Amino acid sequence: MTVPFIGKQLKNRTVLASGILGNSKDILERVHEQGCGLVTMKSIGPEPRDGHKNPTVIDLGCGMINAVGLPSPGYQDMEEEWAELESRNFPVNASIYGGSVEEFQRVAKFVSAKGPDFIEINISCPNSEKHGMLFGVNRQSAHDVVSAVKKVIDVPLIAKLTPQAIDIGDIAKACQDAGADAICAINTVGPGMVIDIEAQMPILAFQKGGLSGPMIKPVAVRCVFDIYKAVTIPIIGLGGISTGEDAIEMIMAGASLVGIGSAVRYRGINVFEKVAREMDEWLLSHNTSFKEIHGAAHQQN
Amino acid sequence: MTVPFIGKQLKNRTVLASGILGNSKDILERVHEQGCGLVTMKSIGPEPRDGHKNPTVIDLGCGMINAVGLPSPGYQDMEEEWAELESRNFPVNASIYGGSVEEFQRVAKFVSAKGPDFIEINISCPNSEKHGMLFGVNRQSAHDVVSAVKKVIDVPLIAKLTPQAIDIGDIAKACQDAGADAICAINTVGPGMVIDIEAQMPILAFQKGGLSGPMIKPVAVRCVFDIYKAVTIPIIGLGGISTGEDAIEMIMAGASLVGIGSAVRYRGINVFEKVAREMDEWLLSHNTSFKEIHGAAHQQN
Amino acid sequence: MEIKSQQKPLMLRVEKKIMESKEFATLFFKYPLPFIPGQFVMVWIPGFDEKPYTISFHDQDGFAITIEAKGLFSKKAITLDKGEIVGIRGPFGNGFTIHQNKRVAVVAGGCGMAPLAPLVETLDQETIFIQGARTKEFILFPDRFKFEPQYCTDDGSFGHKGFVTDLLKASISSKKNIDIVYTCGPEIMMHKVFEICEASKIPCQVSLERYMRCGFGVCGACVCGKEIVCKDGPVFESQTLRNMKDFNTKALLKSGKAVDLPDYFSWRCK
Amino acid sequence: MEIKSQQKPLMLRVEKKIMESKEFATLFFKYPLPFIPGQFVMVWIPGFDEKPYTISFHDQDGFAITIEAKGLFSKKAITLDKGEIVGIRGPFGNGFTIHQNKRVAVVAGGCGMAPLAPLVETLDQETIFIQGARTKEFILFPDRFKFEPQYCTDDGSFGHKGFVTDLLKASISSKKNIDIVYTCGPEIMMHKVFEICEASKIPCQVSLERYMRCGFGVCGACVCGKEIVCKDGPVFESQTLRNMKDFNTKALLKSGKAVDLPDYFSWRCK
Ligand SMILES: Cc1cc2nc3c(=O)[nH]c(=O)nc-3n(C[C@H](O)[C@H](O)[C@H](O)COP(=O)(O)OP(=O)(O)OC[C@H]3O[C@@H](n4cnc5c(N)ncnc54)[C@H](O)[C@@H]3O)c2cc1C
Ligand SMILES: Cc1cc2nc3c(=O)[nH]c(=O)nc-3n(C[C@H](O)[C@H](O)[C@H](O)COP(=O)(O)OP(=O)(O)OC[C@H]3O[C@@H](n4cnc5c(N)ncnc54)[C@H](O)[C@@H]3O)c2cc1C
Ligand SMILES: Cc1cc2nc3c(=O)[nH]c(=O)nc-3n(C[C@H](O)[C@H](O)[C@H](O)COP(=O)(O)O)c2cc1C
Ligand SMILES: Cc1cc2nc3c(=O)[nH]c(=O)nc-3n(C[C@H](O)[C@H](O)[C@H](O)COP(=O)(O)O)c2cc1C
Ligand code: FES
Ligand code: FES
Repeated sequence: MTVPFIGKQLKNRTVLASGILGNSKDILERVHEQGCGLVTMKSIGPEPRDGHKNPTVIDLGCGMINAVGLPSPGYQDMEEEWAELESRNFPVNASIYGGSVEEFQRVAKFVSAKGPDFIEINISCPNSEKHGMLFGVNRQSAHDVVSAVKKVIDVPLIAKLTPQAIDIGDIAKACQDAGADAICAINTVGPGMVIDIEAQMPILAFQKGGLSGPMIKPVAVRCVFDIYKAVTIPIIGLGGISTGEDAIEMIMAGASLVGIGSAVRYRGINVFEKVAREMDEWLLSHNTSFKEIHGAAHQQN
Repeated sequence: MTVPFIGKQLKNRTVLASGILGNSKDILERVHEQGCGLVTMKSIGPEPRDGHKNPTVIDLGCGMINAVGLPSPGYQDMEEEWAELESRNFPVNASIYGGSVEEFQRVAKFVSAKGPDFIEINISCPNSEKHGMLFGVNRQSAHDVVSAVKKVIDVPLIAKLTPQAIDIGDIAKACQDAGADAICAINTVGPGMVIDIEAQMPILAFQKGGLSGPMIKPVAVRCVFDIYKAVTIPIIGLGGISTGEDAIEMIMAGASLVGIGSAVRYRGINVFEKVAREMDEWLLSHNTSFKEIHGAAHQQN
Repeated sequence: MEIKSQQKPLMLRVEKKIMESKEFATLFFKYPLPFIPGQFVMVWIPGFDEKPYTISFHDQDGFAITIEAKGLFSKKAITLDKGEIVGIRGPFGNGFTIHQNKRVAVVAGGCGMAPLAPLVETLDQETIFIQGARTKEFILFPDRFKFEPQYCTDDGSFGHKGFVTDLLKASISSKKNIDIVYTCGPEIMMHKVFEICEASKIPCQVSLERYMRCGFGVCGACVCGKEIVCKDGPVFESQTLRNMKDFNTKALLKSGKAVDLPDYFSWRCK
Repeated sequence: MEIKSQQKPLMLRVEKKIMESKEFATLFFKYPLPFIPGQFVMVWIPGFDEKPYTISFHDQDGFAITIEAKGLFSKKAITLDKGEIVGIRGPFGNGFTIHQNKRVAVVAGGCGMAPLAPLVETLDQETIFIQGARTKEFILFPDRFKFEPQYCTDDGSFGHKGFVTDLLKASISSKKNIDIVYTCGPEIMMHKVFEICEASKIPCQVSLERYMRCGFGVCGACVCGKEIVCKDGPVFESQTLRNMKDFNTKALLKSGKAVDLPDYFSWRCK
């Protein structure tokens, strides 16, 4: 009944996306209790950072736009949270970011010693001036950061990619070659901008922000499809998933696990158990299994 | 009351997006009659091409996905249409594409002799194997194709860009430096993919397709904002515009004209006169003018 | 802004198939589709292609399409069996404008019977109902209607030997006061019907066919003169037809090239 | 899937401003917002910042917020004049659960009067209504209610000199049968109120404050123990408060760092 994922057992295929709620052990635990198979922490950075001024997150109806700006206490200033997490009874994925290969490596090494189940490197965030995204659009830099981090950690490494890459399959392959154990795709789309015409200015304080939620699902599905073609390591498919049917679609594109972020807004914090149950019901009513439908959309090619 | 645009006078600021309806002189004329300031022809290619099999265009509610696949009679096989267009009483923008700089040049030269008011080069189409998009994601190739085309045509040149470029402002600048007279942005977003989970396969026959309509507006606004910062030539802002307020938002981002494509579905073929009227009403009720709000979202920076 | 409901293909199983003849099949689906006679749906055979078909039968619980095997797609479609899955988008387009209490003539040629059948079923008044087919075997829906049609076949194997237009002309000259004519069939036939109506000043509604992609008036594949067949049509009235210079003359190929109608149909039917 | 309506900021002009004291202002807006007492809105001053404020007044045509000038944002906010434009998102969160026919006590401290005012206005029954402020000048909404509050001030400039909790304790020991207590004010005060209620087994509802970003339960900025203040709260009941280990102890800074409450408030108020 459990789901194996790089040597660990998860209670189902749903994953909490990084940056959604994951701000403390207590809330991660609650998300787990509400049916989530694997919870991801808010991305942890090399320095304390407040993130951007508000407005930082705006609902657009078909999805949302955000430029939270990678707030983080900084990896060195989270001792209490690490201490609390030590006694956890659920698997945790620690997301990290940095502004250089050296920073990624420094944060990763420190975090790895704190014993998360996985480390996810966010090489895909569009919402800060220098962090992350550049690594995710270039095959060489993606390779460099993954292999540098891989050397210093002793938990599995997940590389989180951006849809802004011209050939995301190629980037994923570079990550796999550099030692990544899984791919997580996608981070937010865009960036986009929403201008308020009465105020005559962008609504987000950072002006631009990443798009998420239902409207980005087609981009996410295409990215997972491309990545599945390019790599053999498992994929966490993420972007616009709100229902069991969305999750099935992502699995047919090639995902092994399905991440959920914005849908917490649309269906509540128990969206995880809802999606997991809807997936099960769909498989049952179609008399099929994960194994049979995994990557099924590739068959006719 | 008319709007000047690179030496021509348009009856208002609305533009028909390429690939929407523009398949014949008759229908272009009707779109003009229904309130469109500048009509763009469906992109014309170097060879006859049928485009992809159906399904090619699917409505997703917040927008649509398409992979029509650049069908074209080929530039040499349109004599009747050119002949009909000669007697037109409205301005026409001829969109063209090619698979190489040489092809772009060959098509452009031929088309220029037919006397369209503008030539738009589609260096941004995601829906064919080799045409277009690659030119639009690389500053050097964008520069090369624009300067090659510019040499052989005697009407103003508009470069149509893709949001997939990592730095669209930089690409726009390269086009301006190479002699482009205006920028049109954006082409479709993604590509995306929609898998039907009952059929277990992508719905579009070409599997992937470009996203358009309301859901891409934030990406389009951000691109126009970036381009406005980078260039001095006028911008046709395009992507997700359905209402006068959307058009005003695009103008505040920096657009001089506003393109409309998918909204023909949502508001009918007379969406052009509706949007033009709504823009006028908004300006009037806010006691302001195009000139005052043009690029206004940049002010606070 | 009136954004329409999601229009991804609705995946439906074939509920029943009736072979009307060896080249015609009717596929039934169980789904309560909104509907006006004359509207069509886009039919997707996954992994194959997608084409427009008129709704030939409709009730509260379901609907059907009737397909004539002509080319690649339609030949495949008539082999679909009960339980097989197809994707349906729509219904699209404007249907017939139905006038109760008027004296109506309905003129169907071949598979053109498909859109006219649900129309005939809505009529209560006495109706002139003319149906033509290649041979007796290809006559669609015998016994379906409360009105007995006047038949004609190309070979005289059933009813009058000759054209539907012969019967229409005869009706017009014998019985006076036809208020409106509805027709669907080969475009050349519809054009003749239209000319006859014009000569007698009778309003006419015809249902046109063009190659289609989107089905909702965006891509331009189906334009016919200034009209968008999928959106403004497929049913057009006399007033529009008078100004539609491509009616019975030109159509766009898949590439967008405008060709003479015979070339278009030889492309389509080869 | 229940996607909520678009929640971009609604741009509204300040309709009226009342300076309640030199550090408190109430801004009125004309817009029929749906509303339950205790809910809040995110208030955007374009080009500046966006912060959560409770709705302090509500009727069919409009609503108001009452702001205490503390830091950068609130000092700016009270300078807004009639006609100036702000963006409003919401209302968000769960408000108070209102029990008619129960014996109610309402305990407000300082600006904590804001969410309680519309609550008091919904009550018909006799109510114990305790309001505390720094000095007489800072007493909010005198003469607004049909119940006369019992006042207390830190300096004794008006009413009782001392704390609202003194008055609450007195009420509980003199008059029996308080069925429910509603409170809002400094967290340390609310915690004391909660302890008093627990000791007397009286259910209690408190309205909490944390730094907020999204306002709708996604970003995690406002988490307090296992609760999401913007979504599960801002009003919480005794049962939840008992298990909420961060109540009156910890809060997250903008960076997400969890700190002791005095550090959080000194960050906020410096
Ligand atoms: C609104 C509307 C309603 C309709 N309703 C009905 C209906 O109720 N019943 C019905 O039977 N039909 C109906 N049709 C027609 C239907 O959509 C199909 O056109 C018809 O079934 C024939 O399709 P086909 O693919 O089988 O054959 P064809 O259209 O003939 O196409 C296949 C043939 O065309 C040739 N071909 C394909 N692509 C190319 C190319 N690029 N260049 C050159 N040749 C090519 C191939 O050689 C092949 O043999 C309707 C059409 C419209 C527009
Ligand atoms: C649900 C809810 C309802 C509320 N309702 C009301 C209400 O009705 N009325 C009301 O008055 N308030 C209300 N508040 C509080 C309100 O949202 C503001 O917190 C309050 O107005 C103070 O904001 P400020 O920016 O003015 O001051 P502060 O929060 O004190 O912030 C500004 C100060 O903090 C410091 N600061 C800012 N950023 C940082 C940083 N990164 N690191 C260190 N220091 C920093 C600055 O030095 C500055 O002086 C409510 C809050 C919530 C959560
Ligand atoms: C408010 C918000 C904050 C986010 N913060 C992070 C982050 O810190 N690190 C990260 O890797 N992704 C972050 N993301 C991206 C999400 O993890 C996810 O990739 C994206 O939202 C797409 O998934 P969704 O459509 O299910 O929301 C954030 C997204 C949102 C909406
Ligand atoms: C069905 C369809 C076909 C298109 N074909 C073309 C094309 O041939 N050439 C081109 O430059 N853009 C093409 N586009 C892109 C549009 O011109 C436009 O850039 C895009 O749809 C975004 O605008 P919108 O959101 O208003 O639709 C096409 C778009 C659609 C939906
Ligand atoms: S089929 Fe696309 S416009 Fe008619
Ligand atoms: S403010 Fe974002 S979760 Fe509460």
